[in-house]
Amino acid sequence: MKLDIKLENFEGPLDLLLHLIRSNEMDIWDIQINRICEQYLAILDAMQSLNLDVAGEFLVMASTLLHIKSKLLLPQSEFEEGEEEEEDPRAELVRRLLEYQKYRVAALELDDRDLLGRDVYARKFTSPELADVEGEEYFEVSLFDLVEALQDVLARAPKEAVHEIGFESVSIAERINHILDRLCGHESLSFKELFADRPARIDVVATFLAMLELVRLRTIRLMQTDRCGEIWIFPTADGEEPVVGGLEDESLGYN
Amino acid sequence: MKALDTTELKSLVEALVFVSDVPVKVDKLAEMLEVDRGDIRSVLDELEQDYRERGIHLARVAGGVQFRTDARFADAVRSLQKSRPFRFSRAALECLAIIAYRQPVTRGDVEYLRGVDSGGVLKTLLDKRLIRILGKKDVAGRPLIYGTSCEFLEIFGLHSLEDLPTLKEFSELDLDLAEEATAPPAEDSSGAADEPSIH
Amino acid sequence: MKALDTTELKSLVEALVFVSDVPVKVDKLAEMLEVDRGDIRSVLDELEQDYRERGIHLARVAGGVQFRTDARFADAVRSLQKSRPFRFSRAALECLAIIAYRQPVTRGDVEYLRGVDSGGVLKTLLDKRLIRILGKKDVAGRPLIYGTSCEFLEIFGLHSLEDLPTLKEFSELDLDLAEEATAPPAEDSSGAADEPSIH
Repeated sequence: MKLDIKLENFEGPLDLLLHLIRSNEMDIWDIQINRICEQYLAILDAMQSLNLDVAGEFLVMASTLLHIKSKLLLPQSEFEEGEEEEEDPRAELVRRLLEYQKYRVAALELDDRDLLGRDVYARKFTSPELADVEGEEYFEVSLFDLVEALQDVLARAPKEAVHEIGFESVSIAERINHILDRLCGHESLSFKELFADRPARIDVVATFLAMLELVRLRTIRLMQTDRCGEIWIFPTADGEEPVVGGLEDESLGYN
Repeated sequence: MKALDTTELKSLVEALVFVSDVPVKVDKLAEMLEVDRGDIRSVLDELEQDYRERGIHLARVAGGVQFRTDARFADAVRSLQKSRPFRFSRAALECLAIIAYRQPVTRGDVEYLRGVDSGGVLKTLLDKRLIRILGKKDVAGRPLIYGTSCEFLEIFGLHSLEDLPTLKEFSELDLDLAEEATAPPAEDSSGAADEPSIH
Repeated sequence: MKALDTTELKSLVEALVFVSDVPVKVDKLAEMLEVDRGDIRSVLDELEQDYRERGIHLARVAGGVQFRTDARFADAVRSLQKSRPFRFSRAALECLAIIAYRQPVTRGDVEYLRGVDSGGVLKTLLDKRLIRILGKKDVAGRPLIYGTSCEFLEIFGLHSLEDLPTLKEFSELDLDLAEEATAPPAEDSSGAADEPSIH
């Protein structure tokens, strides 16, 4: 028996056992446990003498083999008559070996297929046709888009302003009127245009709330060029004059 | 969508399948184009035929269709893409085979069948999205149960799990395997030692 | 490369142009395949002819050739794109994981854990209905609190949140991987263009 077997070439003890049984040309249903056990242990010894780690599974299998060997040494007559005949101590191992072999073959069959990325290739990228899909189309803005735009502006607003909230009186109605004034005579207005270069945070919040209110009143519509792009304010297209003036804070529920 | 004649429908389906980076399902095409599934199927059959002798083919994979290059051009495609071939380790293939045929399975099932610890391999297969967690088994300890993913079907070119070849039942040792086991493992024979691999 | 007959060369060129995400130049094909430029040009002419009446065409663009869908299908192609399955970016996955495991969480919690702004990702996740707003936290600022949605469970094939693998179960798998990593070569398939990946 050659001992030039490398344990790492085997996927585990079952794989090694299959190899030993095959190379000894044994019948799987009549494994000569003595011989197999001897060879198996010799391989493990050789590995250990080379200071190579032998995985626990190999040692567990060694003890299984020894156990089977000892059971086979017991004379059958020790069993009382009438007792159900004891199963061949090798039976479970044989079942496991055949079962393992089944998946081992299935694994090779899988590997024989034309694998995507190894044998055959598909277009796993976004086609140039789709690159400009979102182009100039407008999408209805969701609340989340709005909140994101708000956050953008807040990020640019001076931080000190944060502490002033609550002390400054801000009129939502005033901001509404401001928006409508600015919108007058324009087809659209961008969200950013509503602010000075460095707006106070409180102004941003108020303007934002005003805008939401106008959306609720269906006075304006908000559109966006793309998901993260600029938000545009349009007057509603129903022909009616936007309600200008006369809005009181109280009527809107803001105080 | 206005009614399309068959030629037009075939061209349209061809364009849609071509442009998609994932396999396109018949149902999706039927729904999108407001056309009977039967009509979609018949133009797909025609397309499959049209491309049979070409450099690319219409493959039925992962419940849909996808254009794929002919396997004999793999080396050229790789050199164009400057990519290196990947390979699956035997451990990965064994785990995949067990999971594919026996799903849903637990790690314990896999390890019993293979006779070795398989936690690391399962983790890698999860990372590579070849398998997925189906949930937990309703037994003591509630172990995770695994199954194969859509990517598994895509990569292995299977239309569905039913496409897997029937498991061979053995009552004897497979002698083809005997030859292979005495030689170094098959997957190392390709030469390139530094090939990326999936263990 | 061995000599190719014209049919074979045409199929090969077809496969290479098909699989490329950028226009392929005649010179590059000629050099790669060690074939005269004239031969490449003539198979390209043939291919152009073959595809003239199809849903995709061989277009001459940017000094090279590329397959393009027929312009009359632009709308359909766009609507296919819109119905593409949601793909996770790394960031999206991280956020989703934090939310799934720590819910109910605020955006602040997510950002504290990730160390980067996560608003955009949360928005995307909300848009895709993978997470939902559970309400507002009863602390200063009344931040929104997030949790995962039914769609989240559906997409991940989970019956309930209890089916989420615990972190402990995962670290067990990781542990095995760490042990393995000391012996066999590192698992990596970075070169494989088509490896299963999360975009």
